Amino acid sequence: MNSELVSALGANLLSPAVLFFVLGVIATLAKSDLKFPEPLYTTLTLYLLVAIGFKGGVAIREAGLMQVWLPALGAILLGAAIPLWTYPVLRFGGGLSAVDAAAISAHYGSVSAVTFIAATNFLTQVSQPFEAYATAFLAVMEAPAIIVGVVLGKLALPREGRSLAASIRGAIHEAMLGRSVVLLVGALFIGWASGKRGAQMTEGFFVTPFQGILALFLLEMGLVAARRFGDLRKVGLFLAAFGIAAPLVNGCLGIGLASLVGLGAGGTMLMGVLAASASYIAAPAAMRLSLPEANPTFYLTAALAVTFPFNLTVGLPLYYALARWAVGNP
Amino acid sequence: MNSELVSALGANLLSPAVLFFVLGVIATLAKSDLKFPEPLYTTLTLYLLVAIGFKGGVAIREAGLMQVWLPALGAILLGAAIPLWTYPVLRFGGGLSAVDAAAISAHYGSVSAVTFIAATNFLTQVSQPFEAYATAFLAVMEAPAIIVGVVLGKLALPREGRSLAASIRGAIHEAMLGRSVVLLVGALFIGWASGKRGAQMTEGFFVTPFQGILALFLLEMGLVAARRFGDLRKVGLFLAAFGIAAPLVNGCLGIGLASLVGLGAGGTMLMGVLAASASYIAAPAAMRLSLPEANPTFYLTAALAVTFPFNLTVGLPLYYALARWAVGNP
Amino acid sequence: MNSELVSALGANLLSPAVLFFVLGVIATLAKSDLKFPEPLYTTLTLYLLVAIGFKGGVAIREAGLMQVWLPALGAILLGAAIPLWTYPVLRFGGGLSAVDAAAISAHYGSVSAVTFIAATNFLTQVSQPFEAYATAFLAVMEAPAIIVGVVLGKLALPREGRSLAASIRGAIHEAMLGRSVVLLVGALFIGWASGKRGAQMTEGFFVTPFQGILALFLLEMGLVAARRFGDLRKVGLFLAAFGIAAPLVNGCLGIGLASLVGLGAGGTMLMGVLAASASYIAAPAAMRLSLPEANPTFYLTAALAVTFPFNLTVGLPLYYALARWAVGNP
Amino acid sequence: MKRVTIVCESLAREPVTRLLQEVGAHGWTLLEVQGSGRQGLRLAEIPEFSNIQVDVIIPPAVTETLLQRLHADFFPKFAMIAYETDIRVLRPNKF
Amino acid sequence: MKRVTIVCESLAREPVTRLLQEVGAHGWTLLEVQGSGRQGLRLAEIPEFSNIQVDVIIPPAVTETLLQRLHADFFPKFAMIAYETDIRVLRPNKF
Amino acid sequence: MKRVTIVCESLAREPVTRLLQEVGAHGWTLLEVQGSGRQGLRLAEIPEFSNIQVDVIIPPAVTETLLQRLHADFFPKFAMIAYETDIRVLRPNKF
Ligand SMILES: Nc1ncnc2c1ncn2[C@@H]1O[C@H](COP(=O)(O)O)[C@@H](O)[C@H]1O
Ligand SMILES: Nc1ncnc2c1ncn2[C@@H]1O[C@H](COP(=O)(O)O)[C@@H](O)[C@H]1O
Ligand SMILES: Nc1ncnc2c1ncn2[C@@H]1O[C@H](COP(=O)(O)O)[C@@H](O)[C@H]1O
Ligand code: NA
Ligand code: NA
Ligand code: NA
Repeated sequence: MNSELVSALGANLLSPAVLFFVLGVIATLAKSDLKFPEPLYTTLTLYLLVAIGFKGGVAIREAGLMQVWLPALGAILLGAAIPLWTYPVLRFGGGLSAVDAAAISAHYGSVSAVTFIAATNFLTQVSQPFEAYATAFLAVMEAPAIIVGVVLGKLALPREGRSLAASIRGAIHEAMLGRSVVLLVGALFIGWASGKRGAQMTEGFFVTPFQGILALFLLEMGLVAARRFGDLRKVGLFLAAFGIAAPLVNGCLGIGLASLVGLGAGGTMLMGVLAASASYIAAPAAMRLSLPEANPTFYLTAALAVTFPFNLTVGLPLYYALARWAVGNP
Repeated sequence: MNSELVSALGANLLSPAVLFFVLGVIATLAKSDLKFPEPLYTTLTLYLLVAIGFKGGVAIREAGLMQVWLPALGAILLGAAIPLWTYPVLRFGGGLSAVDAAAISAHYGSVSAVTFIAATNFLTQVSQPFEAYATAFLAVMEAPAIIVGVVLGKLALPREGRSLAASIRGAIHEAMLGRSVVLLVGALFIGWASGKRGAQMTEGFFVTPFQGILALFLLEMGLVAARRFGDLRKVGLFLAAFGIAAPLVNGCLGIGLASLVGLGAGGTMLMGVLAASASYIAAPAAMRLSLPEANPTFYLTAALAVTFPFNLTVGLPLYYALARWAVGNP
Repeated sequence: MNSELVSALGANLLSPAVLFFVLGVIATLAKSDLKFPEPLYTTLTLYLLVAIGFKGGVAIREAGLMQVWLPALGAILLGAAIPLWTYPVLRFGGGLSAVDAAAISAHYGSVSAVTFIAATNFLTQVSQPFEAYATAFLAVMEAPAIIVGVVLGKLALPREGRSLAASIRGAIHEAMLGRSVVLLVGALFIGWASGKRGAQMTEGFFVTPFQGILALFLLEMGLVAARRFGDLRKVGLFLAAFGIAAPLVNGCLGIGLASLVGLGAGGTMLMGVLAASASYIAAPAAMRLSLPEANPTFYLTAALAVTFPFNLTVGLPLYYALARWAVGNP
Repeated sequence: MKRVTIVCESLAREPVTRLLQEVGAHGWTLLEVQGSGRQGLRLAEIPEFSNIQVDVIIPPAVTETLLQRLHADFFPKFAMIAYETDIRVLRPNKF
Repeated sequence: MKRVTIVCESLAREPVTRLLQEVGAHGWTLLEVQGSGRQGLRLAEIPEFSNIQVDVIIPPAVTETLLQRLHADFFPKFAMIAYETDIRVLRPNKF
Repeated sequence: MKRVTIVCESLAREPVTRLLQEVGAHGWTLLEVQGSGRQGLRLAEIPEFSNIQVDVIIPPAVTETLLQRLHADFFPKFAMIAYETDIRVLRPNKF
């Protein structure tokens, strides 16, 4: 397994996607004025979410819902459960305030769509087939941890004006009707409804340029992540270490769960990646609105400046090696 | 014909393009914050107009101008004639003011490029060959009704400062040099001049991703159209009914004309779609500048919230069935 | 050679890329309101630079650095040398002030990436193979002339506050860490590091739509260039003539150099195009910051309203004919 | 010196900037904005139906002419508001 | 008449425009902006983490209510500044 | 409190924001704008040649320093205008 891990690591680090990410990091560190206009950022995320959702929907149609419901349920439960171990660790191990611990927990239980997409890219690259319907797990894992995190945070705060129930309703609304969930779930349905026919018609847009567009987007992610590196000093060593330890633990949990419910090596890795990834768009937005008392520097820096780069570069090949080992596919 | 209509209807409603439109409608109705940035809207329209214009120009080159001039002339006359029946109906049947009736008439005599593009997409999907040079009809049908509408409206208004001739010159300038006409006519010429060679060189951009990009754009159109649903109450039942009746009547006129000048089933349907469609960009812009006395809520709501969704979902398969029947191609 | 030149000229003028440029010019002259949103401009340049850089990097990897270093060194020296002849001509022949002469010289010694990309497009179109690693010459030719131009300009100005060395450091920073150099050099490295594998993965994005996207971008360049036509009166006949003579002379210098270092017909033409082209983004930005005393109307109008259109339409086929003649490939 | 701010539908762009030139302004600054008002919501999604804001710096004397022209010729036709602020400019002779 | 300008993180958009309606403003104008302040740099690259500026024209009486509500309910939660300028509007009865 | 507004070519962005920091401003708000002036039309099509507007809220004392520095170091080099408005801010101690 070791030499395989090394070669997968090399393949990943030399893939255009990861190299463009590194270019973005270097450009920011070298104080270049490179910057993506906001509409381009929005367009790229829109494209990636719709493309991955659509293809996932087509895959669900082919696999049948019977195949999907059990691992999807597992994914929901896993997402909701992750904050239950990260919260005490952050609160008592790291000495963070209750609200901050709750907010960070929400991020690590929720998921990063870009990390997931990069993982599917990685699997394509190493020619490993995977259950494309895993996009459904991505779609259902965004919300649960956010809701759990808000509950944990609100319980710790002195009860005022707005009731706990109202806060949770707010968080659910945010988590369910946010841009990313609407696009992903909507595209899943459309892929499911239009099936193979629809896939053929849109292949030239959703498939042909996909990998290149992902590479371009990761350039932007490199710029964005590196701008947060300066905050690493503010968040301290404990949180930086947490940003690497948490994905390792969660990745193992995800891989364990996936192999239990009988996914193949590809799907198992993807479940591991989902568990390991930390949200840096949906969760922060929900926290700003539902838990504004939490300090954004903590959760954004951990998720964006530590966990995301770690998963993208070292994490992906590692989870892949673990997934292959877990499903007994050496 | 009936069972065919049903199957065409089903194929249309389950196509990614229409499903993305529906997703946009649902997202707006569910109060999601999904919104396309303006530059993306502009880019998508630019792309669609240039791509369809270019391919149309290549097709004209192949068919020869001799094939094109007669139906194009028919299209111009039809566009100019439509306001002549819709104006009295709106004015006296619907009790609308003269300016409002004139403005609405301009919209229904003019055309919607997106509806046309969706129709070519529909024909591709049902594997029906069509005269690709029909894009020329799209190009020539935008202006005539706008000019007729402005004349009708100005005649009804008390003559002041600016003369009728000046207003009409203004409207002609608007209708001729607006963004959409420049792009469409320019791309038609370029397609014509660069021919098959040019088509091969740009195929990877103008053809490969076309259907997917159209689907993405229709998502945006769903968002935009649904935002107008709230105004339906303001415009009243008569105008809502007109928004469905007018395309049906105009569609039949277009189909009749096309079968007279000898187009095939595909081209006949496209002429029907052009007549049936109502402009919601070029005509409103021209009305705001040349007939500012007309109330935009009326014409925008009818064209965008009623006629466009109707044509896209139910209209296309219907005009197709009628066109096949009209050319005796059961 | 003559009849070949005519046919290459015809092929170029009827290519979609050049025709879209002409459409842009006409649209501006006809006072259409057609305008690209800024994020689209930025996205298109980003795409073109990354795509050409990436493909160039892959080509360097295949050719080996041994093939590339000598002509690249020649390119650097040529770029730095061009201002040495243009400066006295502008200063004493044209009677321009020392700062203006220095600034304009910087533009003509530096390069236009879009002209280079259009040249590769031209070569593809006439089925002429070329050394794709020539993108490396593009990357190294942007900075040298800018630095030489700033030095020339600063020497002519009364020494004040900021020292010459500081100005030059500023110009070097600008020239090295500007958006375009970062993207181009970064993508070159990525192409080189990820090699054939990487090229296959991103082909659907960096190759398939490339020519169409270039055509769309040239539409925008036509709009932008034509907006400067009005300034032609301000800059006078001498500078307008210089804007055509300079690329002809520099093109010959580039072609001569390239045939000396043993490039093929394609690479020789590209070196000619680089020498002939004048920068209109990187150099103006550097001049505004490092030589703000120079009048932007002069250098922008010459580079953008004269030299760029000339090279794009007439220059490309001409340099191609010359290059074929120079390498003895009639 | 005065700053006059005009917020209006983007279709009025041409006529408004022409008016500014006519009354003698030496420049203007233009922003694309979103807005809500009597004529409903304008989300700046479709360029033809979005809003612009034009800021123009002019001497007080010119302000009157400008506001009168806006009142007479523009307010009946376009969705528009306009207001004036007192400002102190650097290099007043420029305006 | 007064113009109140609010610069805040874009996530506050919904609550801020709702507040404006509650205090009785008849409209608002909204801009996407970049900014720097106590909460660091906001480059307007990711829409969720960028800044907006909302300008609202209201009678002086309403200003007080608005500023108080902002102070009580918004400043503790959002990255935000707010200020007021005296303006003279055309057609004051509109606001 | 004062609001100073600077409209200038976007290439001046770096030096202007550095200047604001130097004179002691605690923040700024930046907008991408189009403009017309002595140096011609700037349509905001190419980012390198477009305009920005920078608004900064500072105490009156700082205003003088800022305007002087702009006058001495910036106006000779960049296409630029600057003006000052009186404002009343919420939480003045922030600025
Ligand atoms: N009270 C207000 N405060 C700020 N901006 C306003 C106000 N009322 C209207 N506006 C702006 O002016 C535009 C046109 O206003 P209206 O004609 O009332 O729809 C709106 O879209 C807003 O951008
Ligand atoms: N002194 C200032 N002048 C102008 N704008 C400011 C100032 N301070 C803060 N801002 C704006 O208000 C936003 C929020 O401020 P803050 O909460 O201090 O980060 C910033 O992103 C800026 O856009
Ligand atoms: N009178 C004015 N009113 C408003 N903005 C102006 C005015 N004059 C100049 N500007 C702005 O300042 C920028 C630079 O001005 P200038 O240096 O005169 O070209 C212009 O592009 C406009 O955005
Ligand atoms: Na996770
Ligand atoms: Na019609
Ligand atoms: Na050159």
